[in-house]
Amino acid sequence: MTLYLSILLFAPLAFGVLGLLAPPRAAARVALAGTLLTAAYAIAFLVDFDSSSGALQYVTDETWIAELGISYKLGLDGLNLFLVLLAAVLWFACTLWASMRDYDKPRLFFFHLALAETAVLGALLAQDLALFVVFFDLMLVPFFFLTGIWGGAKRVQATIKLVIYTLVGSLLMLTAAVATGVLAATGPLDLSFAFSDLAQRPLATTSQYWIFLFFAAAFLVKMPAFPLHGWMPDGYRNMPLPVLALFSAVLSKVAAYGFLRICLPLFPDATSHFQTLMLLVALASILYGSAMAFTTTETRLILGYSSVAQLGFITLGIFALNPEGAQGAILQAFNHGLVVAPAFFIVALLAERAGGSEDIRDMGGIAMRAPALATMFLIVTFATLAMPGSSNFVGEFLILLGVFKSQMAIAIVASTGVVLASVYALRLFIATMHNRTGPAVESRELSLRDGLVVVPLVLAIIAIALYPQFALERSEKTVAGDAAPSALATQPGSGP
Amino acid sequence: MTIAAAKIVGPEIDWAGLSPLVAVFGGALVVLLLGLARSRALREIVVPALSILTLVVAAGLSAWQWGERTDLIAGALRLDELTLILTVLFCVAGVSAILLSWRHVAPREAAHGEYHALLLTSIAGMIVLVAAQNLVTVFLGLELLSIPLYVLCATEMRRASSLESGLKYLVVGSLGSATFLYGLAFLYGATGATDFGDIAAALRGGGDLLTDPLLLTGIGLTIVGLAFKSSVAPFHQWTPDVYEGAPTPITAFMAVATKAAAFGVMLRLFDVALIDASVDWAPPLAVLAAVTIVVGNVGALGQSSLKRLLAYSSVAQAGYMLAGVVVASRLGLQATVFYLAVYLVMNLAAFAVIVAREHETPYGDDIASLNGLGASRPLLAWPMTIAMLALAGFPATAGFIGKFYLIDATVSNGYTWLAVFIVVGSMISLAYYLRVIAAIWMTPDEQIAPAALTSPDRPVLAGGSDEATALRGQGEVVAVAVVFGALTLLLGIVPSPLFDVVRDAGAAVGLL
Amino acid sequence: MTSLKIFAWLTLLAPLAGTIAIGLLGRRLPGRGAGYLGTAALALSFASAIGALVSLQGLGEEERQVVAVAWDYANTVGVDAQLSLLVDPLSVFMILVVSGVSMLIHLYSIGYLDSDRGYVRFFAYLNYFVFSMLLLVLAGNFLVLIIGWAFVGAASYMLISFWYRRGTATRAGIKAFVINVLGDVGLVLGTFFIFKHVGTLDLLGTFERSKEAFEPGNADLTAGCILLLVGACAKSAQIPLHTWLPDAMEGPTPVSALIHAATMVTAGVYLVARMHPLFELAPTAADVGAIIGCLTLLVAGTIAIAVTDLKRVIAYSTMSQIGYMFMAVSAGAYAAGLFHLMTHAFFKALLFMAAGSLIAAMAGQQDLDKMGGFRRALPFTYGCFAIGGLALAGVPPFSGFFSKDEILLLIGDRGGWYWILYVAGYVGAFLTGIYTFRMIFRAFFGEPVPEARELEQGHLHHAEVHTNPATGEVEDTDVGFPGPDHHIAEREPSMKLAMGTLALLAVVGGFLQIPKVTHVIDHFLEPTFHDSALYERHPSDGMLAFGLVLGTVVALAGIAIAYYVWVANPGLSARVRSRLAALHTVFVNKWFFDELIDALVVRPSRWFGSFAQQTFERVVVNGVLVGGTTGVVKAGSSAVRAAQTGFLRYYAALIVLGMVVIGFYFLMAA
Amino acid sequence: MDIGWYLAVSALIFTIGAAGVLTRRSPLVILLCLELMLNAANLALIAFARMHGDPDGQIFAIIVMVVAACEVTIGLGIIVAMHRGRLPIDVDELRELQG
Repeated sequence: MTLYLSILLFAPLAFGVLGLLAPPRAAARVALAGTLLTAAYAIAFLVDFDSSSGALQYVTDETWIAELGISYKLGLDGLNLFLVLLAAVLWFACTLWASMRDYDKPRLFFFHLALAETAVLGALLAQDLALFVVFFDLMLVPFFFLTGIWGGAKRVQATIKLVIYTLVGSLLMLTAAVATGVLAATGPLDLSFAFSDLAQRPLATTSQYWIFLFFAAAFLVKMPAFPLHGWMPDGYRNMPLPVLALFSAVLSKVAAYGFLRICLPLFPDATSHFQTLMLLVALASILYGSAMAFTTTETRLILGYSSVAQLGFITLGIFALNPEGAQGAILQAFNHGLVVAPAFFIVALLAERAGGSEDIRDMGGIAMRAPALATMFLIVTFATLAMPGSSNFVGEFLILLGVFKSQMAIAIVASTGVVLASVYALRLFIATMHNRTGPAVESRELSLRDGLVVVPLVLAIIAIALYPQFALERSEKTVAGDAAPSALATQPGSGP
Repeated sequence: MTIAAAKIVGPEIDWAGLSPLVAVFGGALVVLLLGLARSRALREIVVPALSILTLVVAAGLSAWQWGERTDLIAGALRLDELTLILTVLFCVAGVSAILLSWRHVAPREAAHGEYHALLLTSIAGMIVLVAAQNLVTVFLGLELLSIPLYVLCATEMRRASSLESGLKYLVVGSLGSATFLYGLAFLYGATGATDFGDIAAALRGGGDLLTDPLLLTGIGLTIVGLAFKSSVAPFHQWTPDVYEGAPTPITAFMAVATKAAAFGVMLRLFDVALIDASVDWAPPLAVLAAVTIVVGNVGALGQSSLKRLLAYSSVAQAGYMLAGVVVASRLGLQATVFYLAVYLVMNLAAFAVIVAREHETPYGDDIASLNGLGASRPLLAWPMTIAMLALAGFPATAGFIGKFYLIDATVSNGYTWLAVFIVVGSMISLAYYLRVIAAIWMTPDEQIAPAALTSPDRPVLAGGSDEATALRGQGEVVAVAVVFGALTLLLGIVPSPLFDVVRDAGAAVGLL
Repeated sequence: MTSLKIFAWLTLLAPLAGTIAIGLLGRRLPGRGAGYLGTAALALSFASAIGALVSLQGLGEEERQVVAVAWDYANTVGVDAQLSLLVDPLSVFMILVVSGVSMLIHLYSIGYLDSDRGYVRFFAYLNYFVFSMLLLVLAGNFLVLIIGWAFVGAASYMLISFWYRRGTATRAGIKAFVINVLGDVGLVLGTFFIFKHVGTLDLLGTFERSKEAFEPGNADLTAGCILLLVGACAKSAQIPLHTWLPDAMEGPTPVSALIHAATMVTAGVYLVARMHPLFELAPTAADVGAIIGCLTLLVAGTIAIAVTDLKRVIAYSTMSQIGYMFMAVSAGAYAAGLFHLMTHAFFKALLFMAAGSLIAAMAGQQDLDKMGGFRRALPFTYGCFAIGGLALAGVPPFSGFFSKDEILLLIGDRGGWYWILYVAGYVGAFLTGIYTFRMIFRAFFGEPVPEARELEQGHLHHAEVHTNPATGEVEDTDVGFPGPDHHIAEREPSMKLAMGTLALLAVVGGFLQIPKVTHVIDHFLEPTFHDSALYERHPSDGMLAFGLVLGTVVALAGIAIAYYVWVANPGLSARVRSRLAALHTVFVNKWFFDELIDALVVRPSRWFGSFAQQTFERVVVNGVLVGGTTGVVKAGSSAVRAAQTGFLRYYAALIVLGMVVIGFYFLMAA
Repeated sequence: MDIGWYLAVSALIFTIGAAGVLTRRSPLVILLCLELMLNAANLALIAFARMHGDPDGQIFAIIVMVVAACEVTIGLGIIVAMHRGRLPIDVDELRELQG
């Protein structure tokens, strides 16, 4: 019974509200302070975290709505530790980025940004199904406004498309969640949505099936996964950059995390029943995303579709249904977030240098006058294509190993995704940094202001690449220990 | 046969129990008389103030009566938490309606006295309706509720559409009432009782009575009548027209109060009198609910008039709440009542904003009147936004909890498919609720030339005659918007108080 | 033991330190500072490699396999990936060759790239490459091996597209990188197959457990080994994954010398040798490797005769020589294969360096048809080229002679169908003789071309407009082409020194392993291959003698033919070409491998991409999934609103209708 | 006498009323038809009261009459207002509100 996580959860929102009251000029600074504090606090958790236990830590458990059996239960364990860290850190980075550019109605902007962070952290920390649903849907509200108000040219349609798409999933999830609680309850009085209780009350297999599918729909849309990515192109085109970086880096991971946290433990039968289906969806996402990524010429979409492919890998790992896959998925979720955010920043910088155009055909040859920027981008690129030596590779290695153990054929097909990744990633790098200088391009070196955001992230990439064990050993107990989701244990050929 | 027995015993009347009703009726009379006064101040300030006072008193008295569960007037009325909470809801709706019409043109045109007296009478009718546990009182309450509303719809006599809505409401409404009455007659015929308790008793016994065509036809016609009042598809069609035509404060009042009353009586009628016949009425009601959800949400798409949009949305919401009735369980009843309260809060916030904008812009209730609201009038923008998010069922708003509760009720009584319908409906509803929000925050406000405010070709729905445009600085309207907006948020985060109240109501009716 | 580990780490980390140092403060270094710094780092690396050699020899025979662990890299849920080095004779042999040759090539580059604007970047990359290569050969763990494997690929990419304003360079770069990633994937999947059974990623552990984990000819093991071969082929440019190597000649010449001749491309050979316990358990896979090697050496040889781009000729000869090594290690002639690896590193690096000097004299022109008569203009270069050529052709007593003949000898000794390989090997040797001296005769003999004349007057020819020899497009002069002026061995002491040293090694390198006389390599590598069944073999003296004679004859015959065709009577080649037009087309078009791969892989994936882009996304994702649903909803909406006519009586009618329907339902229920 | 006859008659009246509401365009006539429908219900009520032999039904009927009167009054009031407002006294002309 502690307050720590509540503080972590609501610190951003508190500062956001503070920012609303502050004078417009100060809003950015207030928000920045908030995110910085949160990030620092999250790192403190990382340090203090006890990696020898797979159980929940820093648990907060209060009754919220007794009548509906909804409890305010937060907890931290190997599954969400690094995603929380990722969210906190990237929110700081993006707020920093945003604070050095000017948006009109800054107070509102940073308020929504802060609200979004609280929502995301809530979804990651929630240990109660209903609470998770609440935060998962709440995430959408600030992003709706952030995109709709400060977005690009066709922002309104894009936003509405995005929200409807994702909320359709969320509402299905709402039904499924309620059904889970109600069907699991032995009577109207002992209704409970806490994961711990639900795990004790397995559902009938038949009801597991449709409930699982509802959840899957919600998560796959959010990721997005093929073929539910219809909102992605417009959404990515129109989001303001820091928002886009966050959406692609963090929100997609919340969806992947949902599978690990909810579907595997609560619906083990359905999970193993639909394993092949999910693996095939993931495979399709990988191949389709990669194919799109090396044909489109819009930088944002190249990264967008590459994320589709990457998320496909993460899903693949989750549904390998063995510890290797799960470990890989968790690590990869963290890596991808850490990599895609700076990628978006750099792409934005390139667009600034290419006369505002975000099309690779208008770019090129920037490396000459901007060697530092080029180096940063090269590292990010190699990490994106999961070159061995990057932590992304370790993630994909474990993922593929896990899938290889459970379904060899799929693993072999999926591995072509690695090759395709090298094609689109290098294509992006060469088209922007190398070749002849684009028509409207004037090469400038990475400015100190932008370096402040990009360089630390790149250093973080290098650090985790040198010592991925740091992440792996903290999630191992939760994934492989006795607290592991039952679906992981049930699989043949899992673990040593 | 003793002397004592021969002595006539008049029904002993529990005045304390009746006090809210009495208060409202009394208030109505006083207001009506005051309306005749010569001094303008007296008419335009004191009368509304007095009506508000009346309602506040009534609400206070109901709160005072909380926990009482007795029959009134020889069992004609039932005093319990269900009655009381709904009474409070009516009073709240009434107060806000009066506040919204404070500077509105409607009361001016149909003298303040009458306007407010009618409003109060209608509220009294609602109280009677939801308290009624006797077929006679049910019908009486229904008419007492409806007739004043017919008039109120038509109070903007200079505006054709107002009159039109009045007449339409009258005709279609009477048709509904007639049907309802006919149904009641059959119920009486089948069971030989008008008292809910006796009807229930009759049904509890007879197995073959449950398949008696007389009874079933009765139930069917009753359902039609109530469906009409609560604008359930396919009996909803008066709703958009009347809502759009009526003066906006009255629309707001109808939207929230009439619906609450209709569902109140439905709950009592179906969950008390006809509970044992639920096998008969539950399936068709479920179908109606599903149809209503779809029709309402689909109809609201692409509406440019906000009042019309909300009308359709209210149809959809009726469908959601009907699902709570269908399940015929205490959980369902509680969910319905809970949603009624939430629904009232959400809609009042929205309508307040519409009223305000009707005064401020030449667009009337057109969605364009909200353009750029976020920048120019945050105090109006936020409540509207919150209301829309709540109606769409976003979390951290009351709407989310309400839907959660309803789905909970439906699923736990084996109506999962109905829950899915609710969800699908909400998905469709996003399209139009988000449109409103987009207009508020994401559409720039193209500057209105001051000339436009008085231009002759101004839409006739622009909130009445020219003095309407003269009205500025409408503090009370903004206040209503802000209060209910905040309440929407508050109930979304700490709903427990409301839950407690609702639980008492459920316990009062006492099924399961 | 500890000293050995320290030396190993030092060898590995010196180049990395060099990279970082150059990368960070390279621009502040005066003049050629970056070059000297890089070379110094390599010298340190080489020195510590020798240190490692010494302290390794200090250990007893059986304990010459030392594992040095830095830290747990990814050690979780049964995957024991540590950052570990395996120091044994094989890896020490490799680091000696790699660091040694690299050092000389750095030295050469100091002069050669002097005037290039990318000078600093070049040395940063080059050091990084050496680090990667050393990591590859020192890896003690599959994961680390894969990392090194991919790092060299990345380094090679960066250096191939070093002049990144050249479209040809960037295209070649991405081609090389993608094919190498394909190899990485093969390596990873192969690892999976093996890991599945042995349950460890540690190399020594794998080898130990493989004995009981696999019965000979186990299907999974064979699959795994073949996948490892995929990786090896991609890296070593063996058929069918060789097409990147010729294009890789877009990189600066020292890069071609270092990466695409001496070191990286031999990684595949190293891999097979390293994995010999597995391959000996999966003979099928080993035979596949041998056949691939054999095919490659023939195909490459034939192409080398036809193409006219100087560097590409050398590149194809590299392919062909690696074919020999591949064949050797797959057939169990490990020591011979590695011996050839070493000698080849010497003379092929030398050839490239000489070629670089020659190309510099031609102002970037690489076409043999435009060269000629440089014998007097570039005497030193000519000398080096000749020595390299003789070694390559396998003329005694040059190094190539001994290594190549030992390979063929041992293969022949396997008997059975290996005789085919044996014969093919000598055919290849014959081709080698021809194409090698074709180069030499056409470049250095005959009528001096204008550039040569100019040089004889002591003036170095400069092109007035710099164009990309591949496409003829004008170079982007602010960056990204070999530099405004260029450097030849005759005028650059550093280049002279490097080339001289290598020439010496190319001459004497062979003496380490003279049949019946010296067996240095054999004995040195013995501990690594102690568990090999094929290592110790003693072919009959008769066969040995026959082989030596045959090798000499074949080589000289090749040279003679080359002389007859290109020096004795010029113009003959044209007639031969017209006579064998069909054959020539096949050779000069590289057996149409590029076209084949283009048709089988590139086109389909492009098509799929554009299909997804243009058609699928629009029709299905946005059309059916989005448009469909919204369409239905919209239709419903218009229907509902159409029903809302405003006719009062219409509403009444609907109400009555509904009433009737419901009443009817209830009557039915009754 | 069988209750059925009473019900038959009341049903007939109810139907006539409904038909009138549907067919006639003058609001006045429509109001009359609505009256018919209410009275049909009254007839049924009284018949049932007679059948069950308890007075509730009759009381009900009387109350209904009162209510009916109110309805008509209101209706007439609105029609007068429309007449004043120069609006057509024809329900088919009232189509400003639709869609």
